[in-house]
Parts: sequence; C-alpha cells; structure tokens
Amino acid sequence: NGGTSAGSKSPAAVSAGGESQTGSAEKKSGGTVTVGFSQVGAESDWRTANSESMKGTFTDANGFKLIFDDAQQKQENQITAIRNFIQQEVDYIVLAPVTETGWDTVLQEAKDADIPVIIVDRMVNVKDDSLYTAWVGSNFRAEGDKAVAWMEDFFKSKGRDKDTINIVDIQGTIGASAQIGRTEALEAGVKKNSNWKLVAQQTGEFTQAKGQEVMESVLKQHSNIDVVYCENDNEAFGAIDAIKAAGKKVGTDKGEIMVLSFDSTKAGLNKVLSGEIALDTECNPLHGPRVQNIIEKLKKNGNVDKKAYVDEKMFAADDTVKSVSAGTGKFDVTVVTQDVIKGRAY
Amino acid sequence: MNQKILLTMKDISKSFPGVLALQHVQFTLRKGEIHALMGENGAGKSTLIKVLTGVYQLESGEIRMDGAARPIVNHSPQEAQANGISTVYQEVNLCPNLTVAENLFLGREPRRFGMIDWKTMNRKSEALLKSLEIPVAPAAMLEECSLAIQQMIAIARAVDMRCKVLILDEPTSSLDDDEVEKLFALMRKLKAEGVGILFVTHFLEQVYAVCDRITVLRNGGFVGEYETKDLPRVMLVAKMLGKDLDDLAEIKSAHSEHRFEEEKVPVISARQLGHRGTIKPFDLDIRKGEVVGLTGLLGSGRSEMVRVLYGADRPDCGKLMVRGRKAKISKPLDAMKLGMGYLPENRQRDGIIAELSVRENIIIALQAKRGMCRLMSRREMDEAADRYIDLLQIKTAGRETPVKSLSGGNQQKVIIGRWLLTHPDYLILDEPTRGIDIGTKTAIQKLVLSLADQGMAVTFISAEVEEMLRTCSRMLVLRDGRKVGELSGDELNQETVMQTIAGGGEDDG
Amino acid sequence: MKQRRKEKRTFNGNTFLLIITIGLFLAMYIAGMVVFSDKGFGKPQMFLNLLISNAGLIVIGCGLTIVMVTGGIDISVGSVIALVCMVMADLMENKGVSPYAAVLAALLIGLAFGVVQGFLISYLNIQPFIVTLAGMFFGRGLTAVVSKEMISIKNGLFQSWAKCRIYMPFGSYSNKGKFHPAYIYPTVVIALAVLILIIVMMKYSKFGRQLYAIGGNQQSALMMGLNVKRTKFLAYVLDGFLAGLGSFLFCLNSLAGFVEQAKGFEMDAISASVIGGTLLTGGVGTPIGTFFGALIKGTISSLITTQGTLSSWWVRIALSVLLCFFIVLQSVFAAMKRKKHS
Amino acid sequence: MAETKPSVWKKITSNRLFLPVVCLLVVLLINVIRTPAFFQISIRNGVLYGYIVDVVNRASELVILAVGMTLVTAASGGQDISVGAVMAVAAAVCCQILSGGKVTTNAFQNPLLLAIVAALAASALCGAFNGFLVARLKIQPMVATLILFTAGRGIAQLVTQGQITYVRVGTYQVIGGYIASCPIPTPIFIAIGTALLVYLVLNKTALGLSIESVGINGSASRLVGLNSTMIQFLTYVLCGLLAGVAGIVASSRIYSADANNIGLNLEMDAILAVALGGNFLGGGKFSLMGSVIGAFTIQALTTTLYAMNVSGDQLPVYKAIAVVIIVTLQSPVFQEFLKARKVRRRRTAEGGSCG
Ligand SMILES: Nc1ncnc2c1ncn2[C@@H]1O[C@H](COP(=O)(O)OP(=O)(O)OP(=O)(O)O)[C@@H](O)[C@H]1O
Ligand SMILES: Nc1ncnc2c1ncn2[C@@H]1O[C@H](COP(=O)(O)OP(=O)(O)OP(=O)(O)O)[C@@H](O)[C@H]1O
Ligand SMILES: [Mg+2]
Ligand SMILES: [Mg+2]
Repeated sequence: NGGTSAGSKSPAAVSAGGESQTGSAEKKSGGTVTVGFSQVGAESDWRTANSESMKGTFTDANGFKLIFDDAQQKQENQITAIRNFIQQEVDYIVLAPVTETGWDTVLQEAKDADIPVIIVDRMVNVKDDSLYTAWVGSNFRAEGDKAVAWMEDFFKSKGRDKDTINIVDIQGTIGASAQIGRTEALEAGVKKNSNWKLVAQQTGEFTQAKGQEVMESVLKQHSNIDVVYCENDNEAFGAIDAIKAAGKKVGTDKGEIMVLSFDSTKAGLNKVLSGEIALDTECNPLHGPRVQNIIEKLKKNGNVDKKAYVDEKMFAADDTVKSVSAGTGKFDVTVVTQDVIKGRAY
Repeated sequence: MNQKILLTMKDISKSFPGVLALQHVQFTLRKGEIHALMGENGAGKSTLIKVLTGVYQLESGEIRMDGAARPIVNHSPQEAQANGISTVYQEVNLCPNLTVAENLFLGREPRRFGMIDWKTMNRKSEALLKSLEIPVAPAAMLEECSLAIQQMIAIARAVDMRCKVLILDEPTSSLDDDEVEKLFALMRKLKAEGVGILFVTHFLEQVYAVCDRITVLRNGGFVGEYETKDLPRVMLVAKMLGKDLDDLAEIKSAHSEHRFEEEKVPVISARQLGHRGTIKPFDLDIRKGEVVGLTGLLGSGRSEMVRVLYGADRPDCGKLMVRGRKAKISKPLDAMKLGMGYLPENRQRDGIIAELSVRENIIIALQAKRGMCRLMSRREMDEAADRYIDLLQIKTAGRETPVKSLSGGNQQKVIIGRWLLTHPDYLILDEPTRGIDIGTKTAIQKLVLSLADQGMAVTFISAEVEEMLRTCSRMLVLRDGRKVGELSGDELNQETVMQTIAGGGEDDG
Repeated sequence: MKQRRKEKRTFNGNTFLLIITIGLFLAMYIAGMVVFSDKGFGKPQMFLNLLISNAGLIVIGCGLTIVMVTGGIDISVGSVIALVCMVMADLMENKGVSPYAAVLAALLIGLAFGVVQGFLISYLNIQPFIVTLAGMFFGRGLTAVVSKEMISIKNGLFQSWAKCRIYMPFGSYSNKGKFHPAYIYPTVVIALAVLILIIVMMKYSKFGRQLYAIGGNQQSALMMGLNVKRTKFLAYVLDGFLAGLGSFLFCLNSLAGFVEQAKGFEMDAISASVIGGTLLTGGVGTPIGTFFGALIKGTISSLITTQGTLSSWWVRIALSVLLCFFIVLQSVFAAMKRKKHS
Repeated sequence: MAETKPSVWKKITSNRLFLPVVCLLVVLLINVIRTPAFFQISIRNGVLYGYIVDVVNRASELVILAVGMTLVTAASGGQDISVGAVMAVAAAVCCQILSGGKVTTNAFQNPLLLAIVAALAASALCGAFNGFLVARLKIQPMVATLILFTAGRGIAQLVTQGQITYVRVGTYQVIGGYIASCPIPTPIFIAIGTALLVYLVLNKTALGLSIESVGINGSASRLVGLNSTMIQFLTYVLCGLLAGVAGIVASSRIYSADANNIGLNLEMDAILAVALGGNFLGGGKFSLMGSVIGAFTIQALTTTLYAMNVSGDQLPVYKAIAVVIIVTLQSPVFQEFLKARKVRRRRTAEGGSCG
C-alpha cells in the first residue's frame, strides 16, 4: 500500500524532523540503537499511518532495531510490553499510550533501569514528570478550539452571529483523549456563544456506522440542525449519509447542515473538496521522524523539549475564513484543492 | 400387627399437565417392614416417591412421620434426608464427574479440622464397597463404571446413610441374580434394625422373596394394601392390571417347534470380530427367524459385543458379513442401512432424546435411515407414533408430550417402538424389558417371538435368565469379554446356563 | 466366584490433562528461553513479570473457575474491573476518601455483583450467560455514569502500595554487568495466597465438592440432597468477591480508571480457565489449571512481544495461531487418552 | 379425566413465542408513550422514513446473525463468538476484491458477484474451521470460536492492509441501501429472506429435527443413525456463511470495509437475541422465529434509548435493566410463582364464598 509506507517522506514529516536523513548515516558507526515501541493497536487509519511512520523511520538501514508491540487497545498489554522491553534492555522506549493514566509504576521501572521513555500521541498523566523524557503529539483541545474559533468567525462573516445555531455533537469513543479534548472545546464554545445551542450529544464511537445510526436518530428528533460537529472523519461520513437520506442538504448556507470534522484523512479531504465537510482539522500521525529527532539529540546528550506539539493544519471547503486565532497562536486555513489531497500521505 | 407406624401418606394427589399422576393415594410404612409398591408402568409409583421426598410439590394430602400429630412437607430431597428418608431413585442419580467414594459420601464427607479427610473417606468407601461386594475402587471415576455398578453404588450410598425410611425405586432392574441376592440380604439386615423399606420392582418373585406387605396402584389411583402372604401372584397381577393376565409360561411352546428351517446364509455372521480392551475376538452366526440370547455376569461384555456388531464401537479386528456379503460398518447408520437395529442398554444416556416429543422419539431412527432430504410427512409421523403408542400401550398424555415426562417403563417402550418402526432384519435388544411391568413384559416377549416368526433375526440380552430361556432359541455365554459357550436345544435350561456362566462348563472357547 | 477387576489408576483423565497442560507450558517457556536467550527471556524477572502482569487475571480466573465448575459462566468481570477501578479512582481522587475505604468499596462492588447475579441465576433460574451479559452491560454503563473522563490515581498511599517492591534473593546481570535483583509486587503475593486458598477450598471443603457435584449433574446433586440453589448462589457471590479483589489488584497495576478499561477481559479469564482444563459444561476444572492457563496466555503474548517485528494484524493472527495450536494439541491428547481408555 | 378444552387465550399464552412477542410489544409500547413520533412513517426522497423503519432496517444484520447463532446453539449447546469477526473478514474480502487492492475506488475492479461469492466462501471457510474444531475435535464451542474471535479482525486487516477500503460505487450501496425505486431498505429483504430460507430448509428437510436431536443427546442421536459430527459441522458452516451475509450488508451500508468496527460486539447481541427469543443456550429445542423476534427486541431497545436521548455510553445500563426484566418475566420460576399466587388467591376467594 504505497500511500502509507511513504509516510516518512511526506511534506508534513519533513517539516518536523528535517535532519533525520543525515543523522542516520552517522548512527551506523555507533552500533544499532534498539527502540521498543508500544503501539495502541490498529484501530483506525490514523493509527496505521502512525505505525507505518514509526516502522519507516526506525529501520535497520537507519541504524535502528525496532521492537514493535501492538497492545490491541489494552493498557494492561502495554504495561506488560514495557516490562518486556526493560528485560530486553532496549535503548529507548517509545510509548503511544492507550490512556493517559496509570503509568506511574511501570515508568518508574523503566527509569530505574535507565531507559529513556518518549511518549507519542496522547500525553501521560503521571505524578512525577521525570518519569518520561519527552512527549510528541497532538493537542486535541487545541484542535477543538481551532474548529470552534473557525466556526465563530465563519458565522460572523456570514452575519449569523446573532442567530440561534443548533449544534449536534457526535462524540468519539468516550474516554479517548481525542474525544475529551474535542468535546471540551465544543462545550466551551457553546458556553461562550450564547446563541449556540447543543441540541444533542451522543457517541459515534469514531465509526462510520455508529455515526450514521446516531445521526439518523438525532434527525428524527430535531428538524432545525445547523451544525454537526463530528469528532473524526469516519463519523462525519456516516452523518453525511444520514443527513442525505433524511432529505436534508449538507452545506454551509442557512437551512443546510454544516459538517465539521477532524483528522483530515485523504477520504475526509475529498469530502471537503466536494463541499460536504465544511472544515476538517488535521490530526497528524507521522510521528516517526520527530521521535527519531529526539533520540538523535538524546544520544548527543543534548537537551530536548519536554513537550512538542505537532503543528496541525485546518482544511476548509472555501476561504470565508482565512485564518483563526485560538489559544496561543494564529492558524491559517487551507482551502482544499486536488493538489492538497495528492500530497497527503494517509 | 401393631408394629410402630413410621410413615403415613394420606390422600396424596398430584397432577401434571394433561395427566392425573396420583389421585387420593394412601400409603403406610411400618417400622421394620419391607413394603412393595406395585403397579404398571406409569401407575404413579415414582411420582409418589418423588412427592414424598420433595422432588415434586405435594398438591393435596398429607404426610406424617413416626405417627406425629403434625404433617410434614418435604420441600426438597435435602429436607427429606434430614427427616430420615433416604432414597435410590429409578434413574441413577449420581455425579459422573466425581469419584466413587465422593458419590458415596457427598454431603456427609468425613472431615478433619473442617477439611474433607480424603484418606478416611476412601478408607470408609473401601470398607463399604467391600461389605457389599461391589467390585470397584473408591478412587475410580463414576462415569467409568458400568450402569450396574452405578446402581449398586447408589444403593450403597442410600443404605449407608443412617435413615428410618429407605426407598428403593426399581433398584434391581439392571442387577443380575447374585447382586439381587446381596441386596436382599442387606435389606433384611436393615429391616431387622428397624428400618422401614419401600421397594418398587416389576419382578414378582422378588416381591414374594422379601416383602411383607404390598400396596398396589393403578392408573394413579390407590387399589389396596395387602399382606404378601394373603395375596397370591395371580391376584396381585389382576390387581395391578385390573384384569387377569393370560398365562405367562405358555408363550414359547407354540413357537419353539418351527425353529428348524434354518437358512443357509446367516443374516449376520461375525468372524474374529473384536475390540481391544473390551471384547476378545469372537465368531457368531445369526440366522433368519432366530432369537439368540447373550448371557453372562455383570460386566462380562454382553453390551460391548453387540455394540461392536452394530458399529457403535468400531471393531479393530475381524470381519462382519451381512447376508453373506462382507459389510463395512463404521458408524451406526451403516448398520441401519444394512437392516440392523439396536436398542441400547442405558436408556438415559443412549436411548431417549429427552426434550423431544414421543412422536419425534419414535420416528427419529426411521427418519435418519431415510436421509436428511426425505422428511416424513406429518401424517406419516402421526400415524407411526399412534400405531406404536397403541401397540406397546405407551401411557402418555399425547404424542406431543416430551418423552422425559413419561414414566421410566414407558420411555423404554418408546425406544422399542422406535426400532420396530424401522423394520429391521436384525434387531439387537440390550435389556429391552428393563423397568417394564409384568404385563407389557410378556407382551414384548411375545412380540419378539412373533417378529422372529416373520423372519427377523434377534439378539436378546437380559439380566433375567428365565426371560431369555423363554424367548431364545440359542444362547451365547460370555465371561470377561470372551465367548465361553453356546447353548441350544436341550441345553437351554436354568441349570446348564448357570453352570456355563459360572465357568463350570467344559466347553471353553 | 466373581471375577473382580481392580482398577489401578494413579490419576484419572482430568489430572492427566492438567499434567499435559503444565508440560506444554514448560515446553513453551523453555523453547522461548532458548530462542530468545539474547533478548532476556531467560531472566528470572521475565517470569516474575508474568505473575506481576497477571495477578488480577489469576484471582479473577479463580472466581470464574468456581462458577464454571458449576456449569455457569461470568462474562461481567471485565466490566466489574472497569467499574471498580473507576469508583476507586473517583473516591480517592475526587472525593478524598482513604485508600482503605476505597478497597472496601471495591470488594463491596464485587460482592454486590455476585449477590445480584447469583440470585438471578440460582433462585430465578435464568441462564448465567444472559445474566452476566446484562451485568457486563450494566457495569460498563455505570462506569460511564461515574465519570466519562479518565482518572489517574495519584493518592500517595495507594501509589506506595503499587510501587512497593519485594526483592527476591536472586536476580540477573544486565548487559552492562550490573546486578538487578528480581522483584515482585504485593499483588503477586495476594494473588498466590488467593490461589492457594481456592485450591484448598475446591479440594477439601464441602462447599468445593458440592460445586463439582452440581456441575457434574445438577439434577443428581439435587436428588442426593444438596442444596443446589444455595450452593450456586454462594458460588456467584464468591466469584463476585474475587472479581472485586482481582479488580483491586488490577487497579494497583494500572493506577487508573476509565470507561474502556479491561474491555474483553472476560474472554482472557475464560480462556485462561479453559486452557487450564475447565469444562464450560461444568463439573471439571481446577484453580491450579487456571493458574497455568493464565501463565500460558501470558507466555504467548510475551513471546510475541519479544519477537517484536510483527505488524498489528499479524500479532493478532500469531496470538490466535499459538492459542489454536495449544488448544488443538490439548484436545488431541485428550482424545488419545479417551481412546486408550475405552 | 376432566379435560376441559383449552381456551383460545390459554392456547396463545402457552405458545413458546408468546413471551418474546409480548416483550417486543412492551418495548414498543414504551416508545408510544415516550416518543409519540416513533410509529410515524412517512416517505422522504421516495423511501420510507421513520423510527420504526430504522429499527427494522438496523436489526437486519442482527437477525441474520441470530438465525445462525440459533442453529449453532441448538446443535452444539454452545455459542459462536466469532461471528462479529467473521463479518469483518467477509466485508474485507468483498471490498478488497471490488477495489482491486486500492484503498478507495469509484468503479468496480472486479465483478460484484465474484466479490460476494468470494466473501461468502471466506466466511463459510471460517465457519468450517470453527465447525471442525467443535464437531470433530470436540473442543468447547466458546473456546474453539475464541480463536477466530481473536484472529478474525487480524485476518480482515491483513486483507485490507490495515486500511479502511472504500468502494464508492452506487451499485454496491444497494445491498445496504435501496433497490432502484423500492421504498423499503434492501437489508430488510435480505434479513427476512434469509430467515425464511433457513426456516424452510429446516422444516422441509429433517435437518431441524436432527439438529435438535443432536443438541439434546449426541450419543443417542449417533445410535439412531444421525451423523452428529456432520450436523454440528454443518450448523457452524451455515453460521459462518450467515455472518458473511451480515458482513456484506454492514459493509455495504458504509460502502467500505472497516475491519476494526464491522460487527463489533455484535456476537453478544446475537447471543442475547437467541436467549430473548426463549431459547435455551444449552442446546436442544429451538425456535428460529423466537430469535428473530429477540433480535428485533434488542434493536428496538437500542433505537428507543437513542430516541430517548440516553447518552451512548450510559445506554448499556438501561439495556442491562431491560434485559434483566425481560428474562425474569420469561423465567419459568417467576411464572410458576405468579401462577402459584393466582391459585392461592383463587383458593382464598373460594374459601371465602364457602364460609
Ligand atoms: N415430570 C412429569 N411431567 C409430566 N408427566 C409426568 C412427569 N412425571 C411423571 N409423569 C406422568 O405421571 C405418570 C406416573 O409416572 P411414574 O413415573 O410415577 O410411573 P411409575 O409408576 O414409576 O412407572 P414405571 O414403572 O414405568 O417407572 C405417568 O403417566 C407419567 O407420564
Ligand atoms: N463407560 C465405560 N467406561 C469404562 N469401562 C466401562 C464402561 N462401560 C463398561 N465398562 C466396562 O466394560 C466391561 C464390560 O461391560 P458391559 O457393560 O459390556 O457388561 P455387560 O455384560 O453388558 O453387563 P451389564 O450390561 O449387565 O452391566 C465391564 O468391565 C465394565 O466395567
Ligand atoms: Mg417409575
Ligand atoms: Mg450390558
């Protein structure tokens, strides 16, 4: 499957870990570096792209030996895997945690064994920050905030900032970090804008089928929905189908239902291109080069940032809103074209 | 007769959907007596016992123990046990996954420091088994024991519990004479100790051998209570059936004469057929119209021999010819296609398909023989079922009644009907009359003979030598899985058979 | 006059299977030690990790064995873990309750599940699968009612329990030549203690033997004068209690509460029990078998982790191929035994 | 014997399907009260539209699975927990063939028929694997099917290379959508067709009787000439095949193969459907209709709870309570209890009139 295995060479990746190619040459002389990577599983395209990115980076050719473990979405499996890595005396442990919580004991064991731990994707929530060396990942709350800010700007520019906006939130799997961050952002947005009304909130479990089922049900209860805030692309696909089946229109005009989504997979961006998804906020899975970058630095005893957020883009169907400011910064909104989609790795 | 009254049951009634199983039945048991409960299949004997021990809820009537003023109701077998009633039920009720010792002592295990004392339990079991001469090790798993052994273990368990009332529901149905004698000795001993024993059996001799009193039930109703010595056999039978029975002894005479037109080619002929571990290679020829009996002691391998013939166990040596042609039988269906039928000995395990209706149980073998795709029409099924319900006088609320709610004897009849329906050329009957009442037993014996007259070859196994003598034209004697003798003609008498079984016979091989 | 056959058998079919299971486990582990000797598979800590990771599984597996021996099943255990972990986390972190009280709550929750499910199953005679399936839904749903967010347990005392290491007198040298003594956590001690207790109970108590009797033939057990309903009820209560206790151990390992926790754990526990020789139809099974079942499952995943080059889907496939191999081998041995016997 | 002719009412109440149907009706009744719009059916875009349509439509996969699960349960006294995973395998095979190995396609790369046949063959093969383990090697059903339960989604991912494969072709969506101008969703036809077909096969041949017989007493069935092994094996193959059908329907609904999520947790619902239909999970006598009704009950329950705006993650709590109530109502002990109470009340009434 060409699209994914080329992951590490995608533009997004290069922007983060530019020096990776040169670094690897020097690595060979210094002996191979063993990296134990505990991955959540393969529950979504995003995750698969993430795994492929890691595998594509930590290759023998680059001077690495990757021990890959798939935890099948179970935290206890990850804990076991890390203990296993410790016994194997790997040089680095990379952990994409299933959950944010519950890592104190096992990370302590890693620390006692002098193995640096690099966390990717979700953050871990531990009492003692020194238990991990660095973190690379997405800020789900920021993603949500960006989408909310875009929505505010969009309605303002359309002159609908006084109208009542009925919003449906199709949540991700309850308890997942992405769900928590994105839901929080929306709820904060609803609180802030008194004309926004959250008319329904239901989990679509990050799947198309559930997203569709939930949307079907919601459509039967509410006739005047303005926005569907889907917490990933798959849910958005399902919701769009349900909306169409109910004889309503997807779109950004008044009377139509506007669909917001996250992830920005190729399939998602195609929907943006066709105007069915109004805004798709990116969630970048290509962490391999970034982690490699950190390891190179650590090898040279250099300092690394404790936390590194991946910068993520926003893709919109039109240029009504050119950029939004949310949280700490200002973010540009990319209008999706065929070229943008071609350039995507996943 | 002013023996102390142990137990009285008054006006007991019990009904099941569509059946009035008991109507105003009386029963009185005195201290130190053996009291027979008699009746046809489905008369309500087992039901009465189950009402007494709390397996079924009592509908009306009352039960008193020890002549106490207040009636008791046993809500569960546990309560009955606590009240001093210990029971051996008609169908063996033991746990197959436990050892023999555990089955003997379950619920009353010897303990030390609150923990089960396995050593003592095994030792006690060993002693108990020895005293009853049950040839089995305490540590053996129950499921590995033959049905007869299981039955004896159940009896051992019941008698070893110190009880006031002992109930034995057809305990002798799968025992041979030796075992029965042992059981009787034991019953007499308990009787002397003052235990009251309720005894159900279909063997009249046994009743007259041990019982002091007889209560007769018919069709769920109470017929009467009699002193054994005041009630001659014919009277007893008449009371049970509600009519006189034509003479038992006569059935063979008319028939045993035309036994000669032996055909050249046997229907079944086995050559050095055997099954490792259970049955040594044997030769056997059975011709059309012949009834061949298999006899031997408990565990002598009679059942194993017929299972090998039928393909229920795959023989690992020798060959089998059916009507002169070499037959390959690897599974029962092959045997059925060749015109064989097999009534297994263990009704519960291998016979009835409990939740299915009487109709389905009767037609299932014929249906299987015809194949998946040729479903019998509903009318055909109904007719077949009705025919055999009628012919065998199966007592059932209807042909759609689940077979499990029939009385033990009637279940047996259903299975006999099942095999008759397939019209086999060769029918194997492994203890077909187990648990069958005296009236029907004769009917079945007659049926077997008339089938033989029509040209069917039959192999007949029975624990009762007398019954075999009445029906068989030839008898094979087995010992320890080996065929040790073949008797026919004049040799067919009680004495010779017994001698051969015991091993006094000269013709070994 | 009568020929008597004395049965001379040192062990029956089930004991034989248990020995086979243990033998296969040893064979597998030793094979792992040979193949992955360079990857630390031979270290004693690797084995102890097996116990550490599976402490909760062992305790809950024991509970499941109890109900499975009666012919029942309990598929609510995964949800009970989630609920217990969540409640404990919530109590300690949000309500400021002491860890002792939280542990008590955990045990009570387990007990409550046991009592309710046991009542429905034994007194109302509803099929165990369905009752505990409802229990599974209920527990998971209730977890979400308590909190939809993950809660991390940061309580000092609780963390000190979780991190308290018990060092062994032996250990191993690392590649750098440093000596690391092997260690276990208190969870292992608790799990092993429970295991031994349950083994003794199943073999030497009246209650234990009644469980087997009921599983062997419920009708017979009733006719033999056992109180079937009460015994079954108690089995589920005990199972619930052990589920609560196991959840506590699980929580010590994972230090967190969240809705999706221990999803599918019931299948792990059931398969551990079954690999250890328990029959789903009842009457057969031992806690010691379950213990080895859990170790076998742990070893299989440990082997795959150590191998470390499979992609996600191959991991699943490899896991089940090993599992399949194991189960089939077991059944072949069982069949051979049966054949020899009859 | 005083046999009164059973009244019509008694005849109805003693029917096996009586309670399952009542339970379904009660669930629907709750809807009438809580969500009056529940029974409104309108036509939108030329197709039927309304809650009740959703229930019937969404229940389709469950109905198909429940049919297979019923057979397996009846014949082997155990359940096939791999059906959800087998659905994913079928979906993966189907979509992968249609897309010709690409992640997304807008035109069939291979004929639809080929894809469907291959998918069904794959799922039947899975069923055969389960059947072999259960019927031939005598491994306990739940454990035997645990193997594919774990491996199934792995295999599906292997087929799709861990990607969600999209088949964006209108024809493919017909299976999970609508046929040309027919207002009724296709899955409903497929579900009812499958159930009917299986029902006919069972009742026009001796298969139904044989399955029951084998499930009740395998050793007795063997002795009357039934091939117990073969029959058990067959039910598993059929169960696998039906899971394949359900998998294709589910995949067509989302015109993609989502190996991780197609049929997720559906095995539990299928087993629940069998039980709610009044079937005994220990094997033996069964009622196909009961299971179908059970499947509708579950879906009605889910849709109801959605309609009542119960949050998705708390939904299981209510589902559990409803399930417990339903099975308690159906439990013989409870019915006995009710009957005893009725008798007692009648008796006291009679006693009162006498005295
Ligand atoms: N559980 C039950 N459900 C329905 N009917 C039953 C049930 N048990 C017994 N019966 C019916 O009650 C009647 C009496 O049966 P019971 O078993 O007491 O006969 P029995 O005298 O013991 O006969 P047998 O000599 O054949 O053992 C029979 O007609 C039988 O069909
Ligand atoms: N299920 C079994 N497992 C192990 N051994 C058995 C089993 N059934 C029978 N046997 C043994 O096989 C031998 C032959 O038993 P079989 O049942 O054929 O005897 P039988 O002559 O038919 O006597 P009966 O039927 O009166 O008990 C006996 O020693 C018995 O203990
Ligand atoms: Mg009887
Ligand atoms: Mg015999």
